[in-house]
Amino acid sequence: MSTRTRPRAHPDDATTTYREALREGLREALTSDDRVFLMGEDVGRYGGCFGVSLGLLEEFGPERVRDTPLSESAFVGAGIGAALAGMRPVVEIMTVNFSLLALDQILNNAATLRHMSGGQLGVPLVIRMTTGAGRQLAAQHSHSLEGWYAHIPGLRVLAPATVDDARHVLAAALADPDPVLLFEHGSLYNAAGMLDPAVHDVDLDSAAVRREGADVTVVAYGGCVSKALEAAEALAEEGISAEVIDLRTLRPLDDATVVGSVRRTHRAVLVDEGWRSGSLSAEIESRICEQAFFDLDAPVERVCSAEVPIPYARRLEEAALPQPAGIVAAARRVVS
Amino acid sequence: MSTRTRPRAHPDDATTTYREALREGLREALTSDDRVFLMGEDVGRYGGCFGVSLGLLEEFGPERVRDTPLSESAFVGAGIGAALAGMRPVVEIMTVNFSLLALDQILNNAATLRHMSGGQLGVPLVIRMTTGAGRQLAAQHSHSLEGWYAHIPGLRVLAPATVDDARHVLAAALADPDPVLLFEHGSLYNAAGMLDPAVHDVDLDSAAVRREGADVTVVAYGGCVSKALEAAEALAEEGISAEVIDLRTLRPLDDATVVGSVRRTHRAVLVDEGWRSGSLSAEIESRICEQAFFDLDAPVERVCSAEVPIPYARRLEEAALPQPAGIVAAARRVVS
Amino acid sequence: MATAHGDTSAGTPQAKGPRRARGTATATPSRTPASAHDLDLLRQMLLIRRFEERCVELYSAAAIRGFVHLYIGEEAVAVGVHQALDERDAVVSTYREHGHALARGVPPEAVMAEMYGKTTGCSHGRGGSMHLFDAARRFYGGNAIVGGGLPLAAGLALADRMRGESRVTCCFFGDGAFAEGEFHETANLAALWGLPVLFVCENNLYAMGTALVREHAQTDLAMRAASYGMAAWAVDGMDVHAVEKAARGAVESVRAGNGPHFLEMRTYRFRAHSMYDPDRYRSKGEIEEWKRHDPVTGLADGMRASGLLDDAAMEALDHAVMEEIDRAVQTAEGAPEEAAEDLLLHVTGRHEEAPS
Amino acid sequence: MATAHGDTSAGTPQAKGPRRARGTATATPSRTPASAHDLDLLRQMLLIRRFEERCVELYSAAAIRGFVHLYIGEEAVAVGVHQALDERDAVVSTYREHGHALARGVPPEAVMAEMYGKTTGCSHGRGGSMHLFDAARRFYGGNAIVGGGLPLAAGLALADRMRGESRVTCCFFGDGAFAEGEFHETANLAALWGLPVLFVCENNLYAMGTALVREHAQTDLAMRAASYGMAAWAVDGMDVHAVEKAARGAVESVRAGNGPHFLEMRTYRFRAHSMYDPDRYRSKGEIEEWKRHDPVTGLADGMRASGLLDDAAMEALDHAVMEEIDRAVQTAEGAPEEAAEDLLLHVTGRHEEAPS
Ligand SMILES: Cc1ncc(C[n+]2csc(CCOP(=O)(O)OP(=O)(O)O)c2C)c(N)n1
Ligand SMILES: Cc1ncc(C[n+]2csc(CCOP(=O)(O)OP(=O)(O)O)c2C)c(N)n1
Ligand SMILES: [Mg+2]
Ligand SMILES: [Mg+2]
Repeated sequence: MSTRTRPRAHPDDATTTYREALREGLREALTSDDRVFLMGEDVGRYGGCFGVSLGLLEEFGPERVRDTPLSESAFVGAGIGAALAGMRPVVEIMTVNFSLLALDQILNNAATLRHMSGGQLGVPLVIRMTTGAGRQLAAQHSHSLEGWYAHIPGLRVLAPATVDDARHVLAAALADPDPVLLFEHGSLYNAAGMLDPAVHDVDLDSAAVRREGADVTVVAYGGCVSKALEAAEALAEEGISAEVIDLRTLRPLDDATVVGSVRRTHRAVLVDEGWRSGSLSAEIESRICEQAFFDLDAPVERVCSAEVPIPYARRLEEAALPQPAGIVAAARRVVS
Repeated sequence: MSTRTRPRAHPDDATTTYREALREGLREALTSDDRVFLMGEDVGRYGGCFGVSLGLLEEFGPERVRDTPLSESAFVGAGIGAALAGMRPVVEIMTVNFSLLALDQILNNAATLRHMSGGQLGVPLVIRMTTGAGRQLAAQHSHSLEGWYAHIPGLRVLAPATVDDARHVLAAALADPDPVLLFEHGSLYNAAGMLDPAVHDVDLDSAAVRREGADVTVVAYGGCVSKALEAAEALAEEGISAEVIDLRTLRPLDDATVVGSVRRTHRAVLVDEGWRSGSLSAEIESRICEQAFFDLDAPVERVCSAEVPIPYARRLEEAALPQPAGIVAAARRVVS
Repeated sequence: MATAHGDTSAGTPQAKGPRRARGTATATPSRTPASAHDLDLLRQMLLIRRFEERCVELYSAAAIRGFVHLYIGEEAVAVGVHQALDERDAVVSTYREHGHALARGVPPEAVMAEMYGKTTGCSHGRGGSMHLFDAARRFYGGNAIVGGGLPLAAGLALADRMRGESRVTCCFFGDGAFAEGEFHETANLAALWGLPVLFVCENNLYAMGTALVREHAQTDLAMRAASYGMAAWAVDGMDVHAVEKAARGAVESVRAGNGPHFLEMRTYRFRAHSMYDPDRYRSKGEIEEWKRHDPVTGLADGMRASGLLDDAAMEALDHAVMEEIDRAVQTAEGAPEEAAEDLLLHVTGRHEEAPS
Repeated sequence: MATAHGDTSAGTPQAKGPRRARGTATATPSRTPASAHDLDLLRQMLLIRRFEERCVELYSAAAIRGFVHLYIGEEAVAVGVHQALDERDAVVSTYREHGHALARGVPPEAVMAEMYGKTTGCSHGRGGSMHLFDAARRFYGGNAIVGGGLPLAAGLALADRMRGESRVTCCFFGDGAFAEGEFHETANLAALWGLPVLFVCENNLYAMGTALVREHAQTDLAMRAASYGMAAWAVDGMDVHAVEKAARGAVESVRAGNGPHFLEMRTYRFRAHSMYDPDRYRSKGEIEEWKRHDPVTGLADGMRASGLLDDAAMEALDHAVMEEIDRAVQTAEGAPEEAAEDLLLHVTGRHEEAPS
């Protein structure tokens, strides 16, 4: 937890963690636009349940860094109302698991008010939440429901997977006139990397090619990107060249990048921490099959979570989630 | 609304409506098992928001036909608790649109308690709800979220589309030791048909072939089955022989029937009232492409709802939803 | 009266004054309405009444569709409360909202055209009866999820508080909504943060077919709202003067920075829950009894008694109102429908096109 | 005390007796605990205390994982309440549940093995610290969604009411959970239907890092619960005798058919919210002040004063408890892990296999 006691990235420190990058993004937003405020359970005095907003209460005060009562529906809805009124709220729902309690507000108000009002209203709201499994938090605290949110017209859904994306995604999200959901995978907070000084913004419209390759396209997002890269490394040793695509934006999907890659590699492996049936990977597979049908040399493979509430025991949890070995095996199958 | 004032199917009446068939199923369950009770908003004195339970309060009394306060989370959760204790509750959520308020209970308790407890507990609960659009009820009252529920391990998800299925599905659902969700499409309540006296139960494990055909497999469920049949009729006149499959069970999916059909027809059109991106149809398409990759002669086509909150105006609503003409056009494309 | 109101078997209405329940608000100023003011109140209530009656006809003729919830019997609430609000304030409503919209000043043409699904509708035909919006008038709709508008109201008020605006956000909702968790979360949040929200609970004794006593263990809603530490009264919602007086007092106090206030408007709907409802769960006698407290005739009778109104004036008023509604229907019928090609407009604001 | 408890800046605990808030329950019988009973109470509280202390060590050693929430400081609540419950009753708990499970009689071996993720765990290693279950003891878990257990409790109680069983369902939850809509919906449902639920609100003044005063506009939780029309008291949750007495009275009344009862247990957690929490949001002084009211030492001191306990007896007790925990750790360490091939067990009951 050493990162939690370090409220900001030291300028003389070469690397930044994902957590610090998010915090810098928040600090920048709070500094540069006085319509921006942060609200959620324990974002203030506690510093955010995963320490992302540590120090911001002290810096910006309790009006702009607001601890809310346990009441997901009310404070998410209040964020929607404040956005309607012209503010730029950033609402933190501690984790995606609790977002279900606010899902009616997100679907039926945030995503819908613009259309229902015939274009009169807009909801420029950013909702951040932690997602994913892998830390032995068991069934109720390990959901990966990005795919559900990516189903909703009117929303933009983002899943930053790198320190650079974490650093700059918030500014891009706040520039959107519509509700934007940011999914931060819980396994990434301590991930460290060098911030690229040349990067000043995130292209919300494009997936990112994280590694180029010729034999198979591996598509992942969020917490699975590093697993895909690890698998690509292992595949390289076997002489299989994998292209790794980080979707980055889950709605709208950048299928052009995905399909373009598959047209070259003729093979695809999709990695998704959601339960396999009805996961986002099914949509990606469908788009590939619809748009690159005659370019595919093998059925697409999906590496998803097993269809089971995520168990606590480490060995069972590991077996339930996508792992690099499973990605490698799937890639071998499609190229064989 | 004439059907609403007729509390039971007359024996001398040749046809039964979907609504009456559901009611008969409820009556049978309440009569034959005293652990069964019905609970939900306005199921009693009002007779159910769409008249399904009309007369049951008078017949079975307020202990077994329970009007609940407006509190979806509490009464669905109470159904879970009562099921844990050995009762067989049938909980009605008026419509899928309000089920979001109970989604945490459904996902994190109903679907999960068996696994989390290591198999000690079970939740034999049936949840009924109306789904779908087509009656100009606008964005907040027109959702078709079956695909979301079909994503959840631990649940069984059923979508009766015929009078026979409506009549017998409840007994099958109540025999399941796990939570079962029944989706009743709002456009079906007044649909009338002859009850087949030879049918005494519903096979929960199998999709039903509603029309046989050789050239293309059309897959639908719930309110879209009749649209698919209508399209098949039109296609037949053009000399295209469409096989129409009614999925009936959305989780677990009977992909064997679907894939088996596609292996014969080599072509598939999937009809789904959900918004296209991330709809259940994407999962079906993925399974077809994974399991019948080398049998497919054309990319699968999906006929789904447009990615827009369903608008009120009739013409816009019609344009937003799958229609027979769109199914016909898609079938023509895949066979061409 | 709390009991009489709560107990539907003995659902006999009685006149009652505003009752202060554990509240802390300052006293509400008592105003003697001028005759012009009364005439205006009457005109507004009559407009709503006649508008809703026309909806019944139009629905039966299938000219308007979807779920339509009428406000007949509750007109005093919308009209009375709106006397206390001004342009800068915001209103959040429910699916039973025609009355709120009209009282807010949304033109009858725009409301009617909306139900016709026309481009000239106040939501461009995309919302229908349950989703009326008028951004310019700060009328934030129209919510068909019971309780769903409450958190929005808190958020609108939060924005005002953070910017130091002395505006009020008024949120209408029903006795049924009071049972949803969302009400309780919002009441706590608003009270905790001292947000300028006026909660107007339209207690019409029923949530669809479920009577208040079968919805709530404790039916004194104002008392329960007061348990959140906010000022709360019950008001005779059939008496537009009582409503106006209570609303003025509450709005003044909210605007003065005293945090949220809660008004329980004791009222009754004369018609079924929606056009779809066969209304079997309550007795004709109960409805007739409440009709004796009709807010429109009640005000008219009072004005007649004080010589402020006679038959001719009443007829003229009714005539004017009917003409206004006729015009609304005519323009709605003549207005264009949105083209199906424009289906995907207004999904997102960034590109005004559909997501890929 | 309500204020002192609510105001964390002046978070000084004081002894206080049970307070009847707008309740209607019959008087609770006052019992003079026998020395054997006190010794048993002490043993149970000590078992929880030592168990939790061991968890700290094991978590630091990474032997147990996930989110772990300790009950240290709150032992009197679980132990006192359980005195009033018997086998037929049901218990619904939270993620801060080790104490509830142990007080319910779930063997320490089974709880410890669960946290080790072993097959001998009370949830076969699938639940972990936050999801302890014991169907035979009617211990219904273990819920990591704040407020998520409340509706289950209402349902368990509903089943009992419908079958005419005179059983009680006891539901533990926190002051934070009281802010969630789910609590309010459940309280209303239970009161409306007169369900045999004992609501035990563990008001430890914090919801994670959020102090009660920043969570609730009105911090007198018992008073607010009473607004639902159910009997409600506040109880000194640091005094196991006071807890037992209040719980006995409430359970007796629930069992007698008087509907749900609500007990606000005023308590305090001595440790951080979870093992992950750096505990920066409250002062050391406040914690130290509350530790002077440690329920374990409080009872022990009282027993010493009345000559019911001496150093030797205390040492023997502690020794026995520590041995029990040592055994639990040893058996947990030695127990087998579930095979990865069995991953898909217990997803459905129909086939005991994964859905296709
Ligand atoms: C969350 C939710 N549950 C159920 C419904 C269906 N429904 C629509 S109106 C209504 C009754 C609401 O009663 P109340 O709040 O008293 O308002 P009223 O209709 O009496 O004005 C119900 C149950 C809904 N729209 N939303
Ligand atoms: C619905 C939901 N929101 C947020 C959380 C994260 N969380 C876990 S415990 C907790 C605090 C709960 O406080 P309280 O109810 O007082 O119980 P305590 O931990 O003090 O025993 C929070 C916010 C959660 N688990 N569930
Ligand atoms: Mg009502
Ligand atoms: Mg607490």
